Amino acid sequence: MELNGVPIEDTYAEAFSAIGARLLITAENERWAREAAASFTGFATSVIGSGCEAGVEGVASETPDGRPGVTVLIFAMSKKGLHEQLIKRIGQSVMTCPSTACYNALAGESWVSVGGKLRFFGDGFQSSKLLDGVFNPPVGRARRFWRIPVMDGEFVVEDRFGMVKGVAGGNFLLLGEEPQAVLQAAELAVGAMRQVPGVILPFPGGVVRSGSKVGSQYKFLTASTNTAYCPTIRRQVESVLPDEVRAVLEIVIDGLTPDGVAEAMRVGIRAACRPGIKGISAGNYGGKLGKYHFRLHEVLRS
Amino acid sequence: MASAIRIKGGRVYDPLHGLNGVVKDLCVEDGKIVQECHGAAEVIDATNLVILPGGVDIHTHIASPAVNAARGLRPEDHRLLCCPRKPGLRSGVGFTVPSTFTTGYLYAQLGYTTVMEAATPPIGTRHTHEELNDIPMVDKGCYLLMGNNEFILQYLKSGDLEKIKRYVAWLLHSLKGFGLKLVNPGGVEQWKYGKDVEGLDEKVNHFDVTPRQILQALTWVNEELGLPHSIHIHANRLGVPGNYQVTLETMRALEGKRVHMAHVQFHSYGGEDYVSFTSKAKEMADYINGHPNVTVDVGQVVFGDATTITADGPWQYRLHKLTKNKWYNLDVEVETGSGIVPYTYREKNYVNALQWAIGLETFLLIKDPWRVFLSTDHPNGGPFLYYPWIIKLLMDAEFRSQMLKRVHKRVLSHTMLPHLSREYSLYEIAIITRAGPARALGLRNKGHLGPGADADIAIYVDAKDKEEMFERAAYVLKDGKIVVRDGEVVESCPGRTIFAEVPGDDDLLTELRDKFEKYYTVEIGNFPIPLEDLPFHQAVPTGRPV
Amino acid sequence: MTVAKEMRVVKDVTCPFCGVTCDDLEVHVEDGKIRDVKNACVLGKDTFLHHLEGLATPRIDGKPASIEACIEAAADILARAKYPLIYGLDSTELHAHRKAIELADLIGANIDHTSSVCHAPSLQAVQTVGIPSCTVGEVKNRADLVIFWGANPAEAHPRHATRYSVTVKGMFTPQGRKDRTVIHIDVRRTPTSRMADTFIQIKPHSDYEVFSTLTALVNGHDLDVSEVGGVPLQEWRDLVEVMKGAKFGILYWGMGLTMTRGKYLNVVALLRLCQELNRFTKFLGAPLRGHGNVVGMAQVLTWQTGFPFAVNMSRGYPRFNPGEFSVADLLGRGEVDAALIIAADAIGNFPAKAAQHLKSIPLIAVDPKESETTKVAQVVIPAAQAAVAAEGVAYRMDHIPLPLKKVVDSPYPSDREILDRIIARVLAKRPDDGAKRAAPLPRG
Amino acid sequence: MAKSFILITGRTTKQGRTIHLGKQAKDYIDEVSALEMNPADMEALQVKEGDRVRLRTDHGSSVVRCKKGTVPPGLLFIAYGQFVNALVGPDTQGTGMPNTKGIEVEVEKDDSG
Amino acid sequence: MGEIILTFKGMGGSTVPLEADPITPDLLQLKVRAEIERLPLYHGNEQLLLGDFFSVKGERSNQIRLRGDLSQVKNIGVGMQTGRIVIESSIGMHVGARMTGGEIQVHGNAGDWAGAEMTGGLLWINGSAGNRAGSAYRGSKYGMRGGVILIEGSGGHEVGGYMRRGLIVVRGNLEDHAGARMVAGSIFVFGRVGGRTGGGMKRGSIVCFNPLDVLPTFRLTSTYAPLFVTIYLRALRSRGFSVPEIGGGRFARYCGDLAESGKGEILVWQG
Repeated sequence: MELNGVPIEDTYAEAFSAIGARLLITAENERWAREAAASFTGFATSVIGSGCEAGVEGVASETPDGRPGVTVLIFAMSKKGLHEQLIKRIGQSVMTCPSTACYNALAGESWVSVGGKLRFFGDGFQSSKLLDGVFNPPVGRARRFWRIPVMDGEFVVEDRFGMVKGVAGGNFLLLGEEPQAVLQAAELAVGAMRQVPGVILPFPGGVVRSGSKVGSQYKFLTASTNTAYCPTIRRQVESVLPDEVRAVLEIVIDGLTPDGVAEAMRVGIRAACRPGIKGISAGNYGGKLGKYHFRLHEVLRS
Repeated sequence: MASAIRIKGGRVYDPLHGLNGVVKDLCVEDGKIVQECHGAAEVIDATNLVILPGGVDIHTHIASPAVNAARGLRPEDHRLLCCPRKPGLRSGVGFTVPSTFTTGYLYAQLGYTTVMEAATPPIGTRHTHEELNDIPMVDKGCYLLMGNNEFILQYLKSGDLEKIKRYVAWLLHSLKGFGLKLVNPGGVEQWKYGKDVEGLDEKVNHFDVTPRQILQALTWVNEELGLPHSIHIHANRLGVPGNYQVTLETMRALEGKRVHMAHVQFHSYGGEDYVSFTSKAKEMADYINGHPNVTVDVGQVVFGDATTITADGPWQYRLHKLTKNKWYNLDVEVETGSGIVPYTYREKNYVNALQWAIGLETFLLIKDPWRVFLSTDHPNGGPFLYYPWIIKLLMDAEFRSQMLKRVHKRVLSHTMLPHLSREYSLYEIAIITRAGPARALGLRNKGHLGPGADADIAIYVDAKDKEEMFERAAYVLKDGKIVVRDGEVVESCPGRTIFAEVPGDDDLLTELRDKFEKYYTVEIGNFPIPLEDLPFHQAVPTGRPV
Repeated sequence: MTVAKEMRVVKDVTCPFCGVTCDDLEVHVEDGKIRDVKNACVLGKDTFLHHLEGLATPRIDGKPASIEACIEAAADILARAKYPLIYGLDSTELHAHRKAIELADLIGANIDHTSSVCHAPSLQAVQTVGIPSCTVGEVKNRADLVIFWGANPAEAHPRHATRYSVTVKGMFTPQGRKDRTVIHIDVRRTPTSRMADTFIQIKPHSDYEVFSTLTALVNGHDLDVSEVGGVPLQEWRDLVEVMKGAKFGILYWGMGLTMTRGKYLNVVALLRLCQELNRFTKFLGAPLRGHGNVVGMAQVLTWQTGFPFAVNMSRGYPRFNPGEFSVADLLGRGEVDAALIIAADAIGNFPAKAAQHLKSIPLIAVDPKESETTKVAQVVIPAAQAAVAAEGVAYRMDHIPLPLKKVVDSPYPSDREILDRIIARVLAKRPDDGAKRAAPLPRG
Repeated sequence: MAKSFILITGRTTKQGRTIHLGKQAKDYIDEVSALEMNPADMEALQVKEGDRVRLRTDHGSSVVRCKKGTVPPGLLFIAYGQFVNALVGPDTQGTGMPNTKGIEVEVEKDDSG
Repeated sequence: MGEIILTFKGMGGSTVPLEADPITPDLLQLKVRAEIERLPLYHGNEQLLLGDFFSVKGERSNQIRLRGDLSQVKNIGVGMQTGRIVIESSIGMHVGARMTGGEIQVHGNAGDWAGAEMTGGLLWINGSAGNRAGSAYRGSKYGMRGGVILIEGSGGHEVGGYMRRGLIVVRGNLEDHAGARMVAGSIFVFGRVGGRTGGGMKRGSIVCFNPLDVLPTFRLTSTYAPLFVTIYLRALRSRGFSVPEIGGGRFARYCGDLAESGKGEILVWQG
């Protein structure tokens, strides 16, 4: 299969299930909402090293308080892990950020108390407001907001955040001749993929260069650089790279649903297939890593 | 209409006569149990039914100024149980502090025929009797509050025990009291200036006497007067963690004397606060097992709403502070105090769950059923309506372990309850709810089914579920008349007010008149209650008890 | 020939006039007539001396009738009524209360009494937060600080001061008045102010604010205002110090709180103040209750039905809801279709609209004396006056019951007898169908 | 010329005594129809002791006689009785107790007779 | 499923209030017409049948519509759990009291104790409510413990008293003691409030859009724009309850009642 003359390898991206949540951060203006979101999603690239993966999903069109806001997705390997990350990151990155408020933006399959834990920062002067379910017609679920006194007024944070089983580690690889051209293609892909709701690209700028494989020669390391894709050691290892390929970049996608991830892959690959790209592949671990297999050909056909 | 009834073919449980489920006919004539009916008799076919003497409650709060204040305080409670009027019967309300008529009906439906109001202030006893007059279906009496009476404290200070005896006799005689009640002796007097006593040897403000002296003096008086019932004690430090030591000390201080310790569950606590709160039921039971002079009622806690009503004013203030619930207090001139705080016992609250377990431990660890009696200290530990539930807990170890799984989980590791496999038999239930309390009260015509006994009889359908069985008596006979059928009251009867027949002592009047003038606000002439005010009454003779 | 005059002195007589319920009266009776009353205040004295003045006569529709015919007519009205009211019961005694409630239970009536329009707000306040209180003897024996608030006992409860609260000597107050500080707080000076060491005049409708302020000060808060109720905050601070410094304080209140804006919530605020003061000292509160035996009626009603006033029996069991089943509301909304007024003058004491409704329905009045109510009642049944010509029990303002004596005879039956006879006649006229009507409200 | 006041009611010794004479008795009626007013207010209304004034509320009106009292300016006092009852509305705000004290009234001199 | 229409036939001139507690969707949805007509209603000390007072159309529905002048009819929807009642007139006391769910619409005024001690559901009154809407019955520790009461007209005294949770919104005015002794929850009043608003409150919020006399036991803490107010106003609009625009508005925050724990607040719009 080819797209714009770029061969698409008949392989699949192997992704695993992760627990995800969606936050809505509002602020006085979009800038401060983005500041909080940036801080919240900072150092949240890989569950392996960061404990969670997070990213800004987009700008919210409608917010509970009518102020500008951005939505953020965060994924972790367990409910417990996600709960801890939410408390830490909202506490350190949102509560601290001027004028912000933080809401749940997901009808979850299960729920964790976040505001209910952060409230103790109020040292007894916190209070809460329960918005009845009659204001939430389809679901009918009441929402509790905690009000924590802070130096610029009150930090409002929702009590409970919904969690769903999502997908992490959706990906594709861009193989190209010139590093600059591959990066350019990656940028175009990221730009397109960011329009897709329900997904995030957790790595810096949405792109990762240090693809990894399972295991290493060192006992203490469970993952190491993906030697088969590293052009500089092509002759020293069993490489999969054609000779003309001198740079590979990966785009990793986490999403609330497999469909969202597939959609993101589709628009991303389409945007990336341009001159200078010699092939599209995907991180495939032989089915050992995760239960989701996104076959590139199928993804592009649908 | 025949006044004779023959109850045929029932299984009779009459512990006083050693009858343990013997199938036997019972004959009733003119309100009494007789050997044999003379002439025609109505027949109750009691085949497959269980026959017990009418229940006797040795400690309950159903009529007194404080009980009525509690009723008035809690309209929200009454909305939980409405009892409609029926022809010949009166309407009323439940739940934790039922109205008077309803109190009588509800007790009767459970098969109870004798109940004792455990605390009345002397000056309010006219009120108590008027309420008792409006409690039908049961015989009833009241214990006069004495443990903080300032005249007694004054006499005690001057060492005049004989005066105390005469004064107590005058009070009992004038007010038609049945027994003597001590509540937090010395502590309630301290409460009049906002304090309490910590231990038995702390001096009471202004009076230079100690709780120990009060306990010993009044116990001596009780025995000297030969009252049918022993002294009835609500010990110091009720409800307070670590109070078991005061309770033990109280019993030791009265060693060898007849003594009834009320609602011991509330006095069997270890620990230093409500976090380190522990059970000392074992220590208490060990002492009681070794001292046949002591009887107790348990004051079992049941889960749900309760109304705490007690003369123990300082404790009630503490409870108000703990719960922030509404708080009623009435200090009574010269005599005593009282406090009321609504309370809810919760299964998942560690302290409440432990209180529940301590009560059951007390029942199960005291070996002699003749000395431990069923009570919830109604309505302090919960309403008397839950007696059947408690009986089930005692008779059914499986049910107990189910409950243990529901309550706060620390209870499992902090009490002996999971390891107590004892199950009460019907015979033992008949003792702790009938024969035992009747004997402790010195009521020779109550609590048994021998000839000469009052024909107060409760008949139940034997069910596997003992709660179901005891909730609604199949028949209740009061003074030989069928008043309950199939768990419903079918006829009202007034019941009698029982009091101790203590001779009057008018020689003390001159002195008392002066004291009244100085310290009371009523004329001494208006203090005594004439017998005519108790339209249905019965005097119980005093003398050396057997 | 002279016939020896019958002369008797009845001692320890209890006075029925107010809630002080003095029980030390000596009534001198000569030939069945009361000639003198010793120990009583003027109000009590007049109660006995004038007990024969303005007596009512038995009549139906304004025409003289026998008592028996009146009872029959009354029973007729009550047996037919769908939503009757039984009201009054202040100037009578315990056994009449019993019978009135029994009658209400039988006919499914609303039953209320004079408390409803005097201290019922105090009762509601107690139902809300409780009350720390005591019998009057405790005040006599211990109180070193006595506050009268919105009350005028000097005129309404004349012997309260001398028997219980101001000049009286007691166990720990051997010097009487010298051992006590007395404070009067009200919107106007009254004779009570003259008994007090200090009089604080506050603006009308500011009691609630003042109680709240005092409680906040007791709780250690400072406030942003400079005055409350027209009195500088500093004065309230000083008062708080006096209250906290007392060994045993008591706050007596009157209808200055219960009848004004805020009603029971004024008393709630007062009671919270008293409760909070117990963190520092012994501090109690009590309403100055009673015209007559209102306290007694509340007591009996409470033990028989669970509720102290405003009880509705129409569903076959007692229900309580002030504002719904209270007399002023039942009449003001024109709901009840017949009324039995006993031992009180409803029409003489009610707001015009409520009185108007009473005049428009079948009305039975049982009273020793003529009143605005007897004037218009369809059936008037004169009764022997309780505490003078009928015995029984009355309750003092602190819930202590005292025996009432029959001092002289009356040609008329007592309230309890009249009610008992009405009950018998109603039973003869309609089936006792209590159970049929009953359907308890859902639990919750 | 009408002026607004706050009217309070209460017991007086005399009302308590004369009530035993019956509610038709002159002494009783005299007592419960006597309106205490601050002298300064009387001056402002141009009324003297014994003059008749009309009290008016949303619920009714009464004519009573004025007398000098110790009440503060703006406040009026009258003993319980039929004259004040006519001014009281039946609304109890769900408490059972009508506004019997602290009633806002309009007062004007009554020259009708 | 259709709806059940109950048309009130009047009470023959009687002024005795009618108690109609069986009229709840929970009960009526299980009944056919003949059964509905035989449900007991209580008129004074008489027990009569629903059919004596109402003509019945429809059956087995949890949607009930009531027609006729019902201002003397009490206890409609007491304790209801599900379904919907539409009342096309004014209604007597206790409408929706102790309700736990479902919805009641009143196209008229409601008597006292509307929604008293309710724990859930929506009570929407197009006209005015009486005293103690959403409050407690005497003696109860708590009033309303959940749910929403929307009042387009005014309310009487002690609205929201003893409130423990939930929301009351009043477009008109309130009399004295709004939110008396409330423990938590929110009250929004767009008109004026009477005296002693929030007296004895422990926690909770009373949001006033007009100036008021704040009790001396409340202290001004700050003036700010509380986000939760915006959240609530937007939620109200989304449910079709029109409320004023207050874009950029600030509120003075008074904490109190210091006679109690003092953790409640009155927010007063400053424009």
